[in-house]
Amino acid sequence: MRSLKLSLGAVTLAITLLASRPALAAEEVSISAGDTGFILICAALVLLMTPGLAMFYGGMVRSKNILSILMQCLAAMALVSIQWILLGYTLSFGPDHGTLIGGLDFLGFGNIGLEALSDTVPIPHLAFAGFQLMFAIITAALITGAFAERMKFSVFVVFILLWTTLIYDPLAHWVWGGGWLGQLGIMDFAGGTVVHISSGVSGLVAALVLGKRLGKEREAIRPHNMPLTVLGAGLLWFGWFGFNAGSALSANGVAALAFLVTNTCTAAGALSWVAAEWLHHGKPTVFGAVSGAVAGLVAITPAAGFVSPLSAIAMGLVVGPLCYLAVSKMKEKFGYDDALDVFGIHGVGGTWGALATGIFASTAINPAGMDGLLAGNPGQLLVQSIGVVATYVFAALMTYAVLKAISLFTSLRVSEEEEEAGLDLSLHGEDGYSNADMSGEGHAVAG
Amino acid sequence: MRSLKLSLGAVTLAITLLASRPALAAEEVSISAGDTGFILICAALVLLMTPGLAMFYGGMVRSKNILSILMQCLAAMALVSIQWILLGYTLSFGPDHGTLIGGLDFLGFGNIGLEALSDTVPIPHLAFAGFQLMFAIITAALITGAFAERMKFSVFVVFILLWTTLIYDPLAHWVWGGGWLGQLGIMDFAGGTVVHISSGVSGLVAALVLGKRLGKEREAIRPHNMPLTVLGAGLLWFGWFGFNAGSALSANGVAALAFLVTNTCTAAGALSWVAAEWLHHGKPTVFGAVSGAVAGLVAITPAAGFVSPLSAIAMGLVVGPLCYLAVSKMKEKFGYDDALDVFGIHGVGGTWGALATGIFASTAINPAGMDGLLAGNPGQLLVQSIGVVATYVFAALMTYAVLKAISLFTSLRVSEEEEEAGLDLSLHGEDGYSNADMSGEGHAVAG
Amino acid sequence: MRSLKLSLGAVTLAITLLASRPALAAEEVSISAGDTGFILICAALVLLMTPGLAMFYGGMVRSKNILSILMQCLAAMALVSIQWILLGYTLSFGPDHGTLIGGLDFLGFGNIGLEALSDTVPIPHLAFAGFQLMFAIITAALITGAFAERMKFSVFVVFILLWTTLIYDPLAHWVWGGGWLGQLGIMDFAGGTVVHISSGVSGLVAALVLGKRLGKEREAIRPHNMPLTVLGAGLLWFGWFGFNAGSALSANGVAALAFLVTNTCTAAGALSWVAAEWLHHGKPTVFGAVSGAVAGLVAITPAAGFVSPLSAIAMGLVVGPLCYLAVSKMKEKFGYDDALDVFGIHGVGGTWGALATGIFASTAINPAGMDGLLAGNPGQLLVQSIGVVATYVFAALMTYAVLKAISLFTSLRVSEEEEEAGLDLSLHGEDGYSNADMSGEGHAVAG
Amino acid sequence: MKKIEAIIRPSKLEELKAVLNKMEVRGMTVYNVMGRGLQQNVKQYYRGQEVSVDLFPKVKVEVICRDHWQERIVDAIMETCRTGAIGDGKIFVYPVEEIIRISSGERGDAAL
Amino acid sequence: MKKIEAIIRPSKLEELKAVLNKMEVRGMTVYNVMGRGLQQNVKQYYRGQEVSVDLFPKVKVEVICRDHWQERIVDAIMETCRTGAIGDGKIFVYPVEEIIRISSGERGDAAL
Amino acid sequence: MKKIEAIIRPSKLEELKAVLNKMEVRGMTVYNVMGRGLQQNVKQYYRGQEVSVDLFPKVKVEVICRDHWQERIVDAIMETCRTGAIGDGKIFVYPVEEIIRISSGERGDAAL
Ligand SMILES: Nc1ncnc2c1ncn2[C@@H]1O[C@H](COP(=O)(O)OP(=O)(O)O)[C@@H](O)[C@H]1O
Ligand SMILES: Nc1ncnc2c1ncn2[C@@H]1O[C@H](COP(=O)(O)OP(=O)(O)O)[C@@H](O)[C@H]1O
Ligand SMILES: Nc1ncnc2c1ncn2[C@@H]1O[C@H](COP(=O)(O)OP(=O)(O)O)[C@@H](O)[C@H]1O
Repeated sequence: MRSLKLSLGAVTLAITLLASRPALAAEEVSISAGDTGFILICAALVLLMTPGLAMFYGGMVRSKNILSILMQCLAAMALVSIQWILLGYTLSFGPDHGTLIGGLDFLGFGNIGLEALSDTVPIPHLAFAGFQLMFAIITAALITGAFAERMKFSVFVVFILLWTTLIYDPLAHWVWGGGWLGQLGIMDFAGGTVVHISSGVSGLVAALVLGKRLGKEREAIRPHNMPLTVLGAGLLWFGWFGFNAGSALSANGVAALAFLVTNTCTAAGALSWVAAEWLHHGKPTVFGAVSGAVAGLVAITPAAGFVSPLSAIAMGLVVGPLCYLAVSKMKEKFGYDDALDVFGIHGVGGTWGALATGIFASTAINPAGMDGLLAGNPGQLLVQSIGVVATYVFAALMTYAVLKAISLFTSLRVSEEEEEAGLDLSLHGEDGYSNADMSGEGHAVAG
Repeated sequence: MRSLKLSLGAVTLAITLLASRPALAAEEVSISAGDTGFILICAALVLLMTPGLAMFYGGMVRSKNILSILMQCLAAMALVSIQWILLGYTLSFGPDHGTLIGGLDFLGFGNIGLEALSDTVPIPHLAFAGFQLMFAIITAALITGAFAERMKFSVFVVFILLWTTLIYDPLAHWVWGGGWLGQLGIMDFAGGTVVHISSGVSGLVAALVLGKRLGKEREAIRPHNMPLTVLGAGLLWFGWFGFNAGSALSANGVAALAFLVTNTCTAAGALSWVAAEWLHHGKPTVFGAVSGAVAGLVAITPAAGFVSPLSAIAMGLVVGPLCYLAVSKMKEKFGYDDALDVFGIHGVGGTWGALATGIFASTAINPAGMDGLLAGNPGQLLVQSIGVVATYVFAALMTYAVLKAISLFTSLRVSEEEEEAGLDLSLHGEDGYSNADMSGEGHAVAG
Repeated sequence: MRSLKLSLGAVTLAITLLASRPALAAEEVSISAGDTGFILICAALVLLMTPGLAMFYGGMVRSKNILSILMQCLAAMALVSIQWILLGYTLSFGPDHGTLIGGLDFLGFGNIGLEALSDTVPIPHLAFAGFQLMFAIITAALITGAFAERMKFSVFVVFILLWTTLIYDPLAHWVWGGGWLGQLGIMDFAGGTVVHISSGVSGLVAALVLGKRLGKEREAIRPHNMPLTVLGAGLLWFGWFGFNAGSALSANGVAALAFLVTNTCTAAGALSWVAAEWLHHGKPTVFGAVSGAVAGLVAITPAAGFVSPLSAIAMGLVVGPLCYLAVSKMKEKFGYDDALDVFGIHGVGGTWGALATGIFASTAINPAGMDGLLAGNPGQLLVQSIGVVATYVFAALMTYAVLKAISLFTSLRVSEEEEEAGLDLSLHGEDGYSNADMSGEGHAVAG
Repeated sequence: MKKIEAIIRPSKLEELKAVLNKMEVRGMTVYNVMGRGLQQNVKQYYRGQEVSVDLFPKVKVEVICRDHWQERIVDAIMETCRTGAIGDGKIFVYPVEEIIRISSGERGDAAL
Repeated sequence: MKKIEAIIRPSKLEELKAVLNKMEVRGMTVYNVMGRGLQQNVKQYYRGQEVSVDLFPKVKVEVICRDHWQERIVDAIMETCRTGAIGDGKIFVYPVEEIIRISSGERGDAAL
Repeated sequence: MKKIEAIIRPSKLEELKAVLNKMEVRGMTVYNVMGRGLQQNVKQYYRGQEVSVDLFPKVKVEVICRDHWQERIVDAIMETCRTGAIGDGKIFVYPVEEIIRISSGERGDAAL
């Protein structure tokens, strides 16, 4: 029951209680306007991360495929939003069943209202449920980078619905919803395992199952619009404050800490990635800077409420070169086509972050957290490792199973001709950029 | 006086009282930091919607006209900001005169200070006035899509000032400022009639008065930069949380509800639009996804604080196909050139939203609201219908009158040569994108 | 000690006290969730300003140099974030030494924790320190516009670290950290001197030291992507609400005032700039609208908590034509190549703003502020002038010294070949936009 | 065989395509170019600084055709793209030595 | 000397470059163009409104070579870029009168 | 009549325009192209993965002129665009059979 001491442990408890009593019981707890406003705005910030990610990813693909990436991100937003209401939230945060999955008390958002979640978390239950929804969306969207430029859109729709239901929702329950990892005492402030390792590993598996992009051997595929990628990175950096600071579920000192270390690790990640490549091949690149920043954001996510600013610098200095090696050397060595490096950055960076939380966490900075290795508690690192391994295994097996199941009905990939022509045209019948002079004005066709 | 039971009814009352007593009377009411911070941030979010809209619209026009769209949106931001301070706010929210218009007590923002609006709305009067300003801006900007690619900029400047003063301000007063529609009990949480129907109908009238774009018959004009449109849609989705949740005027359970259903209806709108076109012409498009999302945002706007998440899904499932039909079939049938579908999406979607509020509203979810048809109160649907009809008639007649008045002095449209060359060059003497190699470096001219 | 009456005077005092007592002393002050949430979100908004600025600037340069601008902005974010933790914050806000610089009590963010800053500013010390960090970042990033398209990246890295440490940190201390300007009673609500004059003047000096861009004489260099610039301006406008309203350090009436006048002056600045150029050369331009908006944002920054909405209009009406003259006439006359008009807009606009604060400030609108010239207190204008002159002299001399020192070790500029080829390719080995058909797919090189 | 190169106003492209379509001339290649002939410089202002623009966006349409089609196509272009004002554009004609359709390997007239 | 102009599918460019490289034909100029030959119109839908697209993105590769290289290069293009389907593209050959390398001033064959 | 095609460094365009202006050669068409001649490949790195770039951005300037202007224009280009380094570009000259000004219908020399 150590998880109850964690910041998010309170949530676990609160919901469990709420669900076992009539919902109205919490009605008398008065809502904190300060906390509620903060969480709602944080939820909006997290929502913005997905369009941000769409730009981040969109700039990296070839121009003939940009819309397919944007479409997958939009679809993740729309599909997961509905799935969450109907089923996802209750699977994740419904009253615990055997530490494995949530019960169906909140099916269709029943029993979720304007009243406070609990007296320790005096924000409307709806605000909490909405905030958590945004995490489910971005996680689903993150995976799309791995199989960019080749998956059928119809397959994607089915895949993402199954993935969210069968992989994300249980994982969220395990860690935050009262499940076994939370009870084991895993520290995952804002989603190192649930969000980043799960999406990274699932992306890798999907990339392996789908195979490489055509011509990948012959050509190194370059980003087509780097400013768009930088814009996306900026929106991610911005939105991530909502992601991490909001995970305190209150506008308090822990939120401030999460905010500050998020920025710090991001900065250190950007610097260390650029330093690594500058030493390695001689030029500091913009692509490296934004990649390192995102790696830093990923790494700090599980640790955000638990570590000091100096620890955040250390975490960031490690994650940059680590992910740089992963995307430049490891990927080449194993030869998989993780198109936009979902595993290289979210999988590897998330793994480092989850472990580093067990190393750097300190009750000196946040008394409500726990100590890690450096503060004399090696046990925590073990717990973190268990969480990492469990997430790898679960995400990998389930993603593989889901894709194989779908492939019984249809092929996962577009045809070679469609891939060559570009998914924008083949799947969506649109062009990302039309040339106003030459092709912007097609013939109107009488209706 | 049923409107007083509405969330926004409180505002109506508060302001009326404030205005009839010395402003200092409310000074002793202590400001709620939680509510104030929330509203200020929400106001910032709503402000961001206009640049977001500029990108959303900008991506849809031909590249030779992108700057003209951006310029109109910027001009709306600048002009309405000043108009609101000098005159607009007091016309909208000044003490009621005959339920038709606000009095001049707040001319030049006189009598508006740091003190609380009222004891039920403990935020600074300035915060409320600033929040409301952002609504006036985006409404004006929305209209620009209807007459895109052909209106003179000088005409636009005059038009938008007159439109805001003569159409928006009275409408805002009618519904939110203590006017007759509010007193009748209309439910318009965040602007279904005031913002969306008014801009949609006015856009349609303007499109009809100005006539079609050159070559519209022969050529189907395609968007020139879809990623920009998607970015804009993302910013709109994000900012709309401020629009709808902020309209609770407090960081409370109603705000959380508004937040959640906003996201839900948007998602459902995107899905249902894409489903409709997928069935209809065989391809799911990115343009459809963002259009459906915006349609969903529009539909939920009047209902945001009053309906359940499941009702929001229902509303969204209807609005997608509805607006899809409007822009693909109705527009073609009647042959008007509503360039960026302001009527098709904001007019039609807003109408559905206003009526649906009267259908789905339920005091079971928000006890401070009212019941709609499905909860056994058909009278509400009648009230909503009256509001819709009144807005259609008022906006259409007044817009027509304003444009006709202006056309007494000058032609509304640019010349054919200017239109052909593109408004960017003709009106603003600029290029949206310059080719650095070929044309980015013109000759410097000695001063 | 008049500064103590200022909004930010409280901060000065609070920190001074905190530092002289054990940090735990403030622990009992309970955190205000409303204020904390507000400041954290405001800090996020200010952070977003730098990516916004990157887009604003990026659109203005030639396409061959866009990445170099984005890279400098990213580097400012990363470098200053780390510098601030290690050294910057304590130099700026550590306990005062001789009214000139802060002491080292907060080195490495030691003694900064979750507890409240003080009982008058009941937000976590970490939140305050994080909020202030964002100001240091954007100020550094602002300068880059002056020497765009020609500085070596390695030189930039060293320059920006020295600049922040030797110029920004002391200035912030002088005005906000308990230094002599604050004690003299200067009113600088959110950074007219500290942020805008300092960056503007430093930019000018750097532009002079580095010399003109190649071909500047022969060619007038045009923006390559105006929509990107408009997007950036939109993000700046949005983020600036966090900058100015957040500087109240509390979600109160002063924050609401700052919010409202920020928007007002921005609008007036945009209008007046466009009016000036419309009269002058016959066309209203988008570039003018966004330039005027930014000039308005700059001008209101020092005054935001102290002036009325009508005064903000007046300030904005002046700043547009003023900056327009500066960038079109003054720059040409003196012949310096301030590439993106950092001095013309931030230097000139900031100077006007600092002086105008001494003219328009009024205790009638904010009783916690002070009166300016028009309210019968000419002394304040004198104090403001002293602040302006001190900032000019200090920023100019120190920037000159820093650049000269660096130039002892290496040349500041890239070679002519590198400049001609574009900094993106020469310094970063990347292309901003790759043509998917022709160049998007280079050869893969076997590892 | 001849290559007819017409540099025209971008806004005339759709009309020209329609006209050529009716003549059953489908094959064409289109380029975005910048050009100038007698067209006057245009002044632009960026933050008040004057820039004199002397290259204008044009569209180049290239049609390779049999010799005896040359005049018909030139006439069609003249009729469609002529407004009578400077800036209407120019037509250039060049000799072509060989044509090959890649998909079939056909050469010469058969490849058109 | 001859100018060989090949209008090909964009996705074939890399392969063609590699093949020409092996033949030690390095010099080339590449254009983004839009074109049509026998290729069928394609329907697109924007908010449900049908648009018929009749120009397709192509890449034009231009190689100027000595007369006796013409056939070898044409063959290389044919082999590399042929899928047998409509839309593979076309090759046009033109006469060239003069070539000058700007850096050295060399003319004719020496400039290649 | 001749067509002179100069493929030059993008940074030389402004200077070349100025020089031709002085010679009263106004008519020209400009293309953005990618090309390679003897220029060496350049290595780029994207997330550490090496990409070898072998096409470089160039600007192509086309001037159609009377036969006897050919050498003057070629000389002007040579003088303006030559730095002596590889990558300066190339000039190609082609025969032109016919010129027509669309606005007036003038043909041949009169159309220039
Ligand atoms: N001598 C020339 N050489 C190359 N291109 C030319 C020449 N003259 C005209 N052009 C091209 O034709 C286009 C149309 O020229 P335009 O100014 O309309 O011709 P005119 O001045 O003869 O009416 C120009 O923009 C340019 O691209
Ligand atoms: N007669 C022509 N004149 C100019 N360009 C042509 C002509 N025919 C074909 N092209 C160019 O060649 C490209 C390839 O044509 P394609 O449709 O593949 O030829 P085909 O129909 O003969 O297979 C076209 O897109 C167009 O750019
Ligand atoms: N044989 C050729 N065929 C077509 N274009 C060529 C040829 N040789 C050179 N070019 C074009 O001329 C440009 C300039 O070539 P460059 O490398 O400067 O020539 P060189 O190597 O002779 O100095 C190239 O980028 C290419 O566009």
